[in-house]
Amino acid sequence: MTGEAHTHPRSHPPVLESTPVVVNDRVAEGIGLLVLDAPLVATHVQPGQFVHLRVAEGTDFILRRPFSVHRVVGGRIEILYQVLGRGTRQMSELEQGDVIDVVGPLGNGWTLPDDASHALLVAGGLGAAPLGMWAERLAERGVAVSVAQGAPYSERLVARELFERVARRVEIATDDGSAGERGFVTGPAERLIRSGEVEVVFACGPERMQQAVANLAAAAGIPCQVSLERLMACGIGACLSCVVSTTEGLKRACVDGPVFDASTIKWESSEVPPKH
Amino acid sequence: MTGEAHTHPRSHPPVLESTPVVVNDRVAEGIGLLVLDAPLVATHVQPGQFVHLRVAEGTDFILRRPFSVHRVVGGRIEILYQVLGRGTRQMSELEQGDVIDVVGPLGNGWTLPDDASHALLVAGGLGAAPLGMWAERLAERGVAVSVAQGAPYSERLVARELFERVARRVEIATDDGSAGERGFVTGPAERLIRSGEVEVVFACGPERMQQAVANLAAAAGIPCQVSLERLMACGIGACLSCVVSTTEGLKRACVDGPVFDASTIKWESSEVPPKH
Amino acid sequence: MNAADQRPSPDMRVRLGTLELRNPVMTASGTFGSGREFSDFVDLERLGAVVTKGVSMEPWPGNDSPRIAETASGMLNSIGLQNPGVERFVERDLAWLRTLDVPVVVNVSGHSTGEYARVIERIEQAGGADAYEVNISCPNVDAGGMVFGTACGPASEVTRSCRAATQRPLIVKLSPNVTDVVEIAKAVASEGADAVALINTLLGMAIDAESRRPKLARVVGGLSGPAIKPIALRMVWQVAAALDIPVVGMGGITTAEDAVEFMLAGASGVAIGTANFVDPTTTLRVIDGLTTWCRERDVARVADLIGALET
Amino acid sequence: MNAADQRPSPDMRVRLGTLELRNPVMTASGTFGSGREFSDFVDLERLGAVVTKGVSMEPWPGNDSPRIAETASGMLNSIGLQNPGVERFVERDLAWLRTLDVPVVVNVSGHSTGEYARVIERIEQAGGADAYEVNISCPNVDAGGMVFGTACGPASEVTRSCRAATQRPLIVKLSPNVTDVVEIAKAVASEGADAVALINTLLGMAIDAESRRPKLARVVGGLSGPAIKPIALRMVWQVAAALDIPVVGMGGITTAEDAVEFMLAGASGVAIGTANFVDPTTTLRVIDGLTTWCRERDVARVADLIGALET
Ligand SMILES: Cc1cc2nc3c(=O)[nH]c(=O)nc-3n(C[C@H](O)[C@H](O)[C@H](O)COP(=O)(O)OP(=O)(O)OC[C@H]3O[C@@H](n4cnc5c(N)ncnc54)[C@H](O)[C@@H]3O)c2cc1C
Ligand SMILES: Cc1cc2nc3c(=O)[nH]c(=O)nc-3n(C[C@H](O)[C@H](O)[C@H](O)COP(=O)(O)OP(=O)(O)OC[C@H]3O[C@@H](n4cnc5c(N)ncnc54)[C@H](O)[C@@H]3O)c2cc1C
Ligand SMILES: Cc1cc2nc3c(=O)[nH]c(=O)nc-3n(C[C@H](O)[C@H](O)[C@H](O)COP(=O)(O)O)c2cc1C
Ligand SMILES: Cc1cc2nc3c(=O)[nH]c(=O)nc-3n(C[C@H](O)[C@H](O)[C@H](O)COP(=O)(O)O)c2cc1C
Ligand code: FES
Ligand code: FES
Repeated sequence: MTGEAHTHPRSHPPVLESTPVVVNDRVAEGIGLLVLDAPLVATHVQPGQFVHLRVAEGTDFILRRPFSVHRVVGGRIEILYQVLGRGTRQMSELEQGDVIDVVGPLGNGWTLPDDASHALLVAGGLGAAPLGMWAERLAERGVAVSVAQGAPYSERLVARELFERVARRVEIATDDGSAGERGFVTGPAERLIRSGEVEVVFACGPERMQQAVANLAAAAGIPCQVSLERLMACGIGACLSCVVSTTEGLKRACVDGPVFDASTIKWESSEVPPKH
Repeated sequence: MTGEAHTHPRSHPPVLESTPVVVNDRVAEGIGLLVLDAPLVATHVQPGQFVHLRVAEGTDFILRRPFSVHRVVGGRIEILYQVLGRGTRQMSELEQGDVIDVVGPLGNGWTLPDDASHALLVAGGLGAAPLGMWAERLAERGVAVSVAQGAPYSERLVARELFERVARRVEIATDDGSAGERGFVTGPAERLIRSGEVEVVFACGPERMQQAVANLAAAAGIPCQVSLERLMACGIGACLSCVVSTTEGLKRACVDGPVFDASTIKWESSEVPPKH
Repeated sequence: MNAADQRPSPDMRVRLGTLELRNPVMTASGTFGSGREFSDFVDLERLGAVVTKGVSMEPWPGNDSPRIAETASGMLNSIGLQNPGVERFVERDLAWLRTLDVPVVVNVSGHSTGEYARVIERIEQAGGADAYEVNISCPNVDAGGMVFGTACGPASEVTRSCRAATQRPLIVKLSPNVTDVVEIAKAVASEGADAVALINTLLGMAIDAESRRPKLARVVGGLSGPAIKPIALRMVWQVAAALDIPVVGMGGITTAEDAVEFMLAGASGVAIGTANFVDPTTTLRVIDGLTTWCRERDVARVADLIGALET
Repeated sequence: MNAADQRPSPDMRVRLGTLELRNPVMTASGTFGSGREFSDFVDLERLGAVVTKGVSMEPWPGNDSPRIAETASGMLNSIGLQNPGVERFVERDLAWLRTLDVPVVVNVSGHSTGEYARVIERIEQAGGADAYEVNISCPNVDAGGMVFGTACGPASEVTRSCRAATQRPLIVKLSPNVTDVVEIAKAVASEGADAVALINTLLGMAIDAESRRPKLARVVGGLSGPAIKPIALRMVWQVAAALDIPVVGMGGITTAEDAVEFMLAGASGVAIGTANFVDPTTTLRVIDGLTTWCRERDVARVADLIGALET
């Protein structure tokens, strides 16, 4: 079950697609939902993969920005994004009909160990984004899904409805206790892992949280996959800006990840610096 | 009559005004009319003065762009602009309600010699822009106005209606003969100057045209003012990027001009490089 | 953030040697005229200091036009130190500036070592400035300028002779067009410079593909603006780490956050240049922003930011 | 413009010494992997040449993360020449590239003069590359890299020993972090370099004001992208005017017009770096754009643009 999480079938090669904005809505304070008409990417993207967005066309230089595909609906892809800096601010100003260009699908997504019948998804903040499609897909395959979701406060529990729709159980923690229990998502995650019911864990969120979850899974002897964020220039494996230290050496988050078998990660490596 | 054209009353100091876009229309191939709600500038601007526009707010660095105020209507200023490069392309994308910031009014405008009762305005291409308000003002003051206007082709004769409304006579030349005579505006200008009727000439357009007109006026012994374009960074006299060689030494187009007594200009000085 | 407004105002004063500034925000020479040109937009008495356009002994005509070109996040200029000479400067500009309650730093140019010192002497005779900034780094003049700033020998020599000409604070403005800026900074410091200012512009060029001509009449010019900020920050950091004297940082500053970055890298003062052209009130915006920034983060003294980078 | 399409196709070939390229557009080392990474987007056989990521004798781990930071019209990187070493490069990357019909230029790194030459020798044993680009200008490694490229002595020495290791075209890649790039260019030319490539990145720095930390783990990194284009153009122009050997120009090229500007300044070939990250098809866009540009202006041979700037 261990090495296996790393053998991905060669996924569809990425394409460069010009995609019209279908919807760009504010779903919570500082969080937007961007829906792009991207039939090529939509057809091929696997849960946990990401796209590299050129958030502003035109004269001025801006690197692409990487975003997980949250869901696919028909030929459309949904992206949940948090407004942090220049790029995401520009994203928040996109209007229906604007056309932006997308490179994707990129990276390796989540993989289900053959024998697993009950999966735990641990989502911290926007870490819910890459888990949306995966929760749906697991449920479709008849895998039991439990979710531990955390956020600063209730409104920020993005994708909560999706999880509640497809999951057997959703346990919530918020920093201010405005929904679920007060505290971190590691609380419910720990209980669910210790319960002995879940057979595999998929985690995304702040790197420290992922590390904590990985440790819990390891202690419980169950496999765990995590989705790591790194600053990315090319997104296609060429520039080496996105390296992750693993027991197998330096790996590129964009092509060897972003989803990794947690047991291979050397957690001392530095993640994306925290945002103000 | 000579030194006098240079004694300008201290015009109103420039202000920084946030101005909503009221209209941004295409008036001809590659030419736009931008109307800004700019009550402060509108109140104080004199014919021939200009404004320095920040065509795009936001993250990216772009120098301001200088534009003559074509007309004032109530608290609004009108700008006629030709789309050439990055800045004017961004201008062409402004929409009603967008707010851009304006520094103005700037520079010295046109001045009427005391005894002049018949003025010739020579407008080459977008050189018509700074002459619009001036034609109106002269007509209001009871000065007879003749206009020689030139453009590549008929549709590009911007402000033609304005001139026809206020002027006693408008003579036209186009490169392709699609309106008026075929040829340069210097043709009609020469005839009008030679006619002996006009007592002062105000010219704006390509620098070579202005020079030719200045020579014709000088030969006819009548005063001539020209409005010179220079690359401008600050627009307020501080950076010395906009110098013009004159018989009185180097002058700054932004504060000592853009309108100059043509007899003081040393024409060998280099103008803005021609546009492709 | 409302709570922040109740907190005490931070102490915004900084020192450049014996020169005390009410805040760290100065103007960058050549981008602010003599200050008067900006007085419709900026209350000059709120500035840390006004740094004047470069002045030389005799009038200089500067270079041919075109003299500027816009580039990606920056601009090139080849003004070439056009100025009316020290006599006219003293009579017209300095006299006017002296009527204001703001430190005046006179930026000094020369074709020769001797000329720099003579300019300073002339100004001293006229009552002096609050400080002098010696420009050994202008890339836009053939004789003089950058040639003094790209090797230790000439840089030392100019500094020594200027030092002999005045007791007042002497700031030497360094060129970024060098292999080792620390070496030059050390050379001028050891000749008695009270502070160094950096960076001046980087030598660059722009071409109009269509006409096959350079965009500047002089072919090359100095690159400034946000494009050069990373290089400026790096040099400020290197020099501040290696020297004991204060550093004035500049290069692409347009926001209060930029100013904070330069101070963290080690700058005691910062100067606003090209950004004045985009927004003539930039200096005030940066002063206000810096004050708010400190207040919101309980930084009691802006000077506490100097060199506070955690590496 | 439709008429233009009827005109004959321009001859797009250029020469770098004995190396003939089907067009002037190359990839900039380190921004294009070994080419394979871009093969989903770019038909590599249409490129003038593929220039590989730098390769050293032994595997190099590169620097800590974060390794990049976005800046105004540019980016900083401190990748630090991470590479799996020449053995693995030869087996995996070079072998694959050799199956394609495109010139392969191997970018060579070293900690010592000797290491550069040994890398070349190893590749020669394996059948060789079409040319070597010797990187004496990486600002991202402590030993090696830029230290060889900022003084004439070490630059000459590395060139001499690489020259002894191969008969094939030798391109030396120069650092812009120097007072006088022409001097270094002359030094390497006199040791037998067949061409020079410039510019590598400018040493820069970025700071996160909030956390008071450098944005790069290594603190400093190399600045690339449109921000540096004016500096790159100036250096290409200076070097091309002073030397007889061909120049490969790079620094911020994103459009065909940029490429034309570099060629007018004197570049025989151009390389696309950072722009590949923004649009992975930039190389093809520039090739197509350059072809159209020449055709529309009746430039029969793209080589006619080289050094055709009118000053
Ligand atoms: C594989 C992957 C998937 C992601 N999925 C999502 C998602 O679904 N929703 C979401 O809101 N965010 C996601 N992120 C993070 C997102 O890419 C950043 O928040 C975003 O790039 C910030 O851009 P900015 O311009 O607003 O910030 P700025 O700080 O202005 O960006 C500056 C630079 O830093 C990079 N950067 C900043 N923060 C991050 C970060 N956390 N991770 C990677 N690069 C960063 C930017 O891409 C840019 O290059 C993902 C990141 C990765 C690597
Ligand atoms: C006093 C004055 C009044 C003007 N009035 C008008 C007007 O009413 N209508 C109009 O269409 N144009 C006018 N111009 C010219 C106008 O400023 C330029 O066409 C415009 O700045 C081009 O900007 P761009 O970004 O499209 O071109 P780009 O080539 O991308 O601009 C690059 C730089 O060159 C400058 N520039 C380019 N062309 C000119 C030029 N001809 N004059 C000055 N700077 C230039 C820009 O301001 C910018 O700094 C005036 C110029 C001046 C100096
Ligand atoms: C138009 C212009 C003129 C300048 N003139 C001078 C000068 O006379 N003396 C000087 O020391 N620096 C001069 N500089 C350099 C600036 O003072 C400053 O060092 C540089 O522009 C970097 O700062 P910035 O990026 O904020 O503009 C000039 C810069 C510009 C843009
Ligand atoms: C991420 C990255 C990695 C680079 N790695 C190398 C390298 O390994 N060897 C080298 O000679 N240059 C390297 N460079 C420099 C580029 O080849 C090029 O000289 C520089 O980036 C300027 O071009 P640009 O502005 O088009 O990117 C690298 C640049 C970047 C951005
Ligand atoms: S982002 Fe370039 S290698 Fe991963
Ligand atoms: S534009 Fe700055 S002085 Fe005229």
